[in-house]
Amino acid sequence: MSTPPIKNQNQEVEKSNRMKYMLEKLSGRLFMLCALLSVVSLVLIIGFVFYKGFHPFVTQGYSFIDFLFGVDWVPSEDKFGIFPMIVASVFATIGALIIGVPIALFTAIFLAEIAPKSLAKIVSPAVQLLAGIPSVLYGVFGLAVIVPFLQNNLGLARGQSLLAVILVLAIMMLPTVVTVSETAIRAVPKTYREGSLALGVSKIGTIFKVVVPAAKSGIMTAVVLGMGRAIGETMAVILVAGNSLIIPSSLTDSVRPLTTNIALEMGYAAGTHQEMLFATGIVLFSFILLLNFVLAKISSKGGN
Amino acid sequence: MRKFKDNVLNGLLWFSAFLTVAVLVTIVGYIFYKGYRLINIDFIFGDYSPSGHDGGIWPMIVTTIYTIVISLLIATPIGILAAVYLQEYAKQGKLVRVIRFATESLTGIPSIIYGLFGAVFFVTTLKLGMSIISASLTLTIIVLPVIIRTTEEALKVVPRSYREGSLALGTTKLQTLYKVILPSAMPGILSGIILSIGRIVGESAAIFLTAGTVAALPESIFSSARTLTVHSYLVTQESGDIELAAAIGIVLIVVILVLNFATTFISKKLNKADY
Amino acid sequence: ACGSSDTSSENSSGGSNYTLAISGSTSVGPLAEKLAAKYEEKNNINIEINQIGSSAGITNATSGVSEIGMSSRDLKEEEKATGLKEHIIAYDGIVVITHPTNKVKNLSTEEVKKIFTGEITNWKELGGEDMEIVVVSREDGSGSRDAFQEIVGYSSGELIKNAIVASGNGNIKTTVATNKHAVGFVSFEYIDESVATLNINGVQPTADNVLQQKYSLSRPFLFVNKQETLSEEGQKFIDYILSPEGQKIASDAGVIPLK
Amino acid sequence: MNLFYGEKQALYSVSLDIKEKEVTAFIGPSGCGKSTFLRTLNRMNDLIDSVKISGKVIIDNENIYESSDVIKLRTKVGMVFQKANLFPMSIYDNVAYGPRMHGIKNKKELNKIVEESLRGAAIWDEVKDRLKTSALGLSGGQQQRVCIARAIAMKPDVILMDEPTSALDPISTLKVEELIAQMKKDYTIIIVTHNMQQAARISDKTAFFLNGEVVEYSSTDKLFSVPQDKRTEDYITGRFG
Amino acid sequence: MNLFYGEKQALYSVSLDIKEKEVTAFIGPSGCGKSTFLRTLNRMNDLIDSVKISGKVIIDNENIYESSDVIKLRTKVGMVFQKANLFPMSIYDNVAYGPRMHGIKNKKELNKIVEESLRGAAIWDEVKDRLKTSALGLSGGQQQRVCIARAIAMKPDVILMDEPTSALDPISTLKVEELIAQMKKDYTIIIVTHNMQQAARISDKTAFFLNGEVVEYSSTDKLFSVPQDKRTEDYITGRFG
Ligand SMILES: Nc1ncnc2c1ncn2[C@@H]1O[C@H](COP(=O)(O)OP(=O)(O)OP(=O)(O)O)[C@@H](O)[C@H]1O
Ligand SMILES: Nc1ncnc2c1ncn2[C@@H]1O[C@H](COP(=O)(O)OP(=O)(O)OP(=O)(O)O)[C@@H](O)[C@H]1O
Ligand SMILES: [Mg+2]
Ligand SMILES: [Mg+2]
Ligand SMILES: O=P([O-])([O-])[O-]
Repeated sequence: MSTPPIKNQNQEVEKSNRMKYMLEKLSGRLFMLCALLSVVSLVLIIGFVFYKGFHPFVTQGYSFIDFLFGVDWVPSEDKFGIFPMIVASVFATIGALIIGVPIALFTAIFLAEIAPKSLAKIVSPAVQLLAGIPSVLYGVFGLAVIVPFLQNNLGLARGQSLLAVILVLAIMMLPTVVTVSETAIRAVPKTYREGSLALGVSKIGTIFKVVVPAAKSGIMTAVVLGMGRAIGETMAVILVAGNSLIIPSSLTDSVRPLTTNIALEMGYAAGTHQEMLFATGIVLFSFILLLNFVLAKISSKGGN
Repeated sequence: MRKFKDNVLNGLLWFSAFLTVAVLVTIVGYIFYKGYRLINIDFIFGDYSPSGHDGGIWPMIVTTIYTIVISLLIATPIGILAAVYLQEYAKQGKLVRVIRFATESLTGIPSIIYGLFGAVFFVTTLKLGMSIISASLTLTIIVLPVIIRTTEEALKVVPRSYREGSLALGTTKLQTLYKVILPSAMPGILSGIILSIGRIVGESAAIFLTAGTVAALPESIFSSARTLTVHSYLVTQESGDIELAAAIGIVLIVVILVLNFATTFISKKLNKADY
Repeated sequence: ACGSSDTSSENSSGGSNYTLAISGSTSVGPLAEKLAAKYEEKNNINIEINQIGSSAGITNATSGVSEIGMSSRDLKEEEKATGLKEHIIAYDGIVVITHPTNKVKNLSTEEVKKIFTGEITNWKELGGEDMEIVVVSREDGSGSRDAFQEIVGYSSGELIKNAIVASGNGNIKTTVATNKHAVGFVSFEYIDESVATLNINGVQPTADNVLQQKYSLSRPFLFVNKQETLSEEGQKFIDYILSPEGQKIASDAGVIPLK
Repeated sequence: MNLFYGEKQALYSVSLDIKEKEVTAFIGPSGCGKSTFLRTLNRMNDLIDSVKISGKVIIDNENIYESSDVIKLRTKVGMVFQKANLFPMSIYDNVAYGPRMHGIKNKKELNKIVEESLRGAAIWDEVKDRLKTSALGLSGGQQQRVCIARAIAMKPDVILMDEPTSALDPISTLKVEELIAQMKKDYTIIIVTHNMQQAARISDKTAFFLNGEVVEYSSTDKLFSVPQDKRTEDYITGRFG
Repeated sequence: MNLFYGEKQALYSVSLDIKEKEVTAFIGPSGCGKSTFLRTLNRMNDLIDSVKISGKVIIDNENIYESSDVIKLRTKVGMVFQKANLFPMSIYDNVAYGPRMHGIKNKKELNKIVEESLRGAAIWDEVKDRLKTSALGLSGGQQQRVCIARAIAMKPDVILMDEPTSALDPISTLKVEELIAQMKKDYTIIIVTHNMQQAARISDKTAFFLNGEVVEYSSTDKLFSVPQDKRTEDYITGRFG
């Protein structure tokens, strides 16, 4: 081989290599900084929301217990109790799960196991697409269709109710729960199905006794994600909840969940009132963090 | 007995799937049915009018585009580099776990909390005011985890052999990264970006509290302004005009639809790139 | 890069394209938008109007986030104490509305109070059908709500607990228009045939009756500002509103002009 | 019997007559259609959309492709797969799974079936103390034998085995082979294997597959000692494959 | 040279002296550490976090684990992997990749390097008309030769090959073997192979690895005809592995 140009300029090469190592180091640092940015964001968010939210309890002598368990929310009279809202959020979420999860799960099973391929190929992406529709539109639909429907057909005095919230949330979490659990079900190894079918077990039997249990952790993830969506949803709920300040005793009561309390009054609030809305945010935040924690637990279990 | 149970369950499966599809079709159908009459050129490109019904939504479209462009301009490079760090540079350890936890937690935070944060941090503390830039920065944080995650997934499927092949030729990690790894991960990264656009377009609570509701063509990124989704919310809220809200909804759904097709198209291309 | 390009654009236009930031009441908002639209046609100015509620508008004006705040209620003592200057730009009536099918057409102030505080819970007691009354109120912090409560004579804490709370006049109108049990209150501007308006103490809610002080449910629409932060352009806009031309626009918009 | 995957033909007029209570082995190079044929015997190929089959499989005087009762067929014809595919449940639940799904609820009866089956699969002693623990914690060889137990818990007539030992170490393989030898007196066993020694050791009859055809089918002794077909001879002497 | 994957030791005091311009083959059963050792020679193991290495590798009088210039090392020591790992670019771009990354921009010069390298890898004639088409459209054997071309485009002194033919059909294997024989006059070649015949055919020296140790290292003729160690003998006569 003729004199190779690469080896020729040995010294220069070494110099340029040193440059390269420098660049390597620098870029590595830069990349790390970028990655740390999400940590910074999270810390900032937690920091600011908690700082603002705890302010009245730390410096102004409001009692956090009264805040959590108080039943009166009259900002203009300095009464800040969010117990009705906590109850509303919890009920709304549970209700939405009770209605939404079975339907979503059955739909996912249907799409993954039963539906003819051609059908599943149309329906699955369509359902996914719906996960992307702005939640406001679900609210518009709820306000314009579900609320009057409940009013007229159940003979309610007000259609804005816990039930309306539950229905809207159940609908909204369908796409998420369907899509995630469908993926989980599809990921169950074919060998499980074959093993069961080879024992002369029917297809449906196989699905419910082997496939779904095997996809358990994925399905749980789906449920927790759906739950997160339900607890955190704001703009759709605000339109159908009625936002009354009562502890709901029936499905037909109108309610004010935590999220809507913030969105409803944030614009109008100042001073302690505003800080109390941040405190509401803290409570909401804690619910979500708890859920995330549960989710992390589930997925680490699923990994094993 | 088993047969009977099977049949019942089978029936339930069909019924649930039917219900899901029916509900979702109803919603989309309703929005189109209510809103299609208002859709025309003047509506899309016309200026907002305070008297409502006869005005257009051009200022909101512009604002929406602003927020998309600015948020992505910031979030995309940061997100990609962060993913590169996590996948290619970081040694698995505490730091990575902390970063992962943070990213995952950010994904789960409801947008109203982002709104609260944006309102005190960007709007008040950084004195950016209610403005497109405040909203865009808030949105940046919202989509950052989305981009990080999808990019990480895309990087994961780049075969190890590409990295080895390149490094074995005496190239640096950086060279390998931008000549070999990033190009092969590009389709995956793109679909992450499109996903983020969807998220930005659909967001309301966080924007509402950080950009305000000014219904005029924004002068600059420091102007307060109103996005399409916020507009659709306010129209429902303030004037109770369902038809108008639905018409805006149609525009939003079409945008989401187009984005979805783009994602599918790109991921199809991804598969081709493998061969 | 973004910042620098912005300042340069401001410089190049020599400050002639001034941005005037206004925020506050959702009741005043629509009127302000209409006024601004007309004013912008003739002047090289850009007016930003954020409808975020009276209290927030007042806070913004105090803190300087907005040059002008819009309020649909009088300033409270502590708000006045911060040195805010107020300009009444028009008057507005608050109308009690029901579903068009509701037979009750007149209420006394006392009855309105009893309805909103939950002492009267059935339309039957007011001579209407035997059905529950559903109270619809604005949210805490709203100027309309403050003014309404003050005139009728009850406090936020007394509001019946199961009242539907809606943010924004439009939302109240839609809620009342679609619920035959409902009663609510909105600003004059929002009235149309989808809801029925009630007489209060036998007086019709009209502009004339407000001007003659026969109709009690009224309040001023205010622009508020800090003297030191109000720009020349801001002052000009306020002057425009107070001019006959501005007042004509107000009257066309359905609110009550100053004279 | 002809079988197509979509356009591609995988079996060409395969025709075999399999004796009861014997071990029949299928051998042949990879991709020649052994598994495919085995899976026609309990209609496992039904699961694959693209499969098209012409011909018949007669078990107990009945063409299984005419009768529509796949469940009955699969109850009668058990199957053990190449890779142990236990369900993520306890050992007990795995073995009891089939009987339970066929309506047996009685605890005692189930206990009996589970014990018998595990004994039948020569694994009872190794697992009797941990029946309630997850089956996935067992070693590969143990899992494969639990799979066999699971299959015999259904009291099938025929057991199909698709390379049941190819994923196992030599010792586990030996155990499973011993088991097959024992089981032969109760069941008709058909086994696919890559390992000619194994076929020679355990089977009564052997069929040699090549490219979707049965080249030779005769008693194992004969096939390995005096192969009739040149290709068989080439294969068993290791000249290709 | 000792090497650990985390806690697990994969190489035990391996010490070899490799001659220039010769072909050295590493043989041994699977998992014995051949690849691991090969990868220490261009510090490819640096990519794996858990790897810990003690000992030295001396090339051109320099301990490569002391010098920090990995780039230079890898330029000098080329590598060809078991599975062809061409980048998803055109054939031309694949071969030109290394030189380009080392700063060669001149079109003519690049053309020359690409042609020379492809000729050197005995694949020029087959691909010269489609240099601009995707490299992934080539057959496995062609891809592997382009990989070799890519390696020699860097004008390395040493070329490491990790089972370069194990994924190839016999004909492609033959071509690559011929190529290695040719290349020997210009490069020092170290090749890992599973195939003892191959080692015997192409190498000058052979090292036999077992469980992370070099059991025997001598000239290929000697190692295959009169192995010194009992274990080597067992292995090459096929008694285990
Ligand atoms: N699901 C399928 N779709 C299409 N072709 C298939 C499918 N399963 C198997 N084939 C093809 O059918 C032929 C026979 O496959 P089969 O699995 O029966 O071979 P085999 O003899 O069992 O091989 P092995 O010894 O590797 O298990 C092969 O060419 C295979 O590629
Ligand atoms: N990344 C890794 N992490 C942990 N252990 C590893 C890793 N790579 C290889 N090993 C282990 O190191 C030992 C030597 O592996 P190596 O790949 O060098 O073997 P080999 O001789 O090349 O085998 P083969 O012929 O199968 O390629 C094996 O026991 C292997 O399991
Ligand atoms: Mg097979
Ligand atoms: Mg190896
Ligand atoms: O929006 P308000 O006018 O009620 O403050």
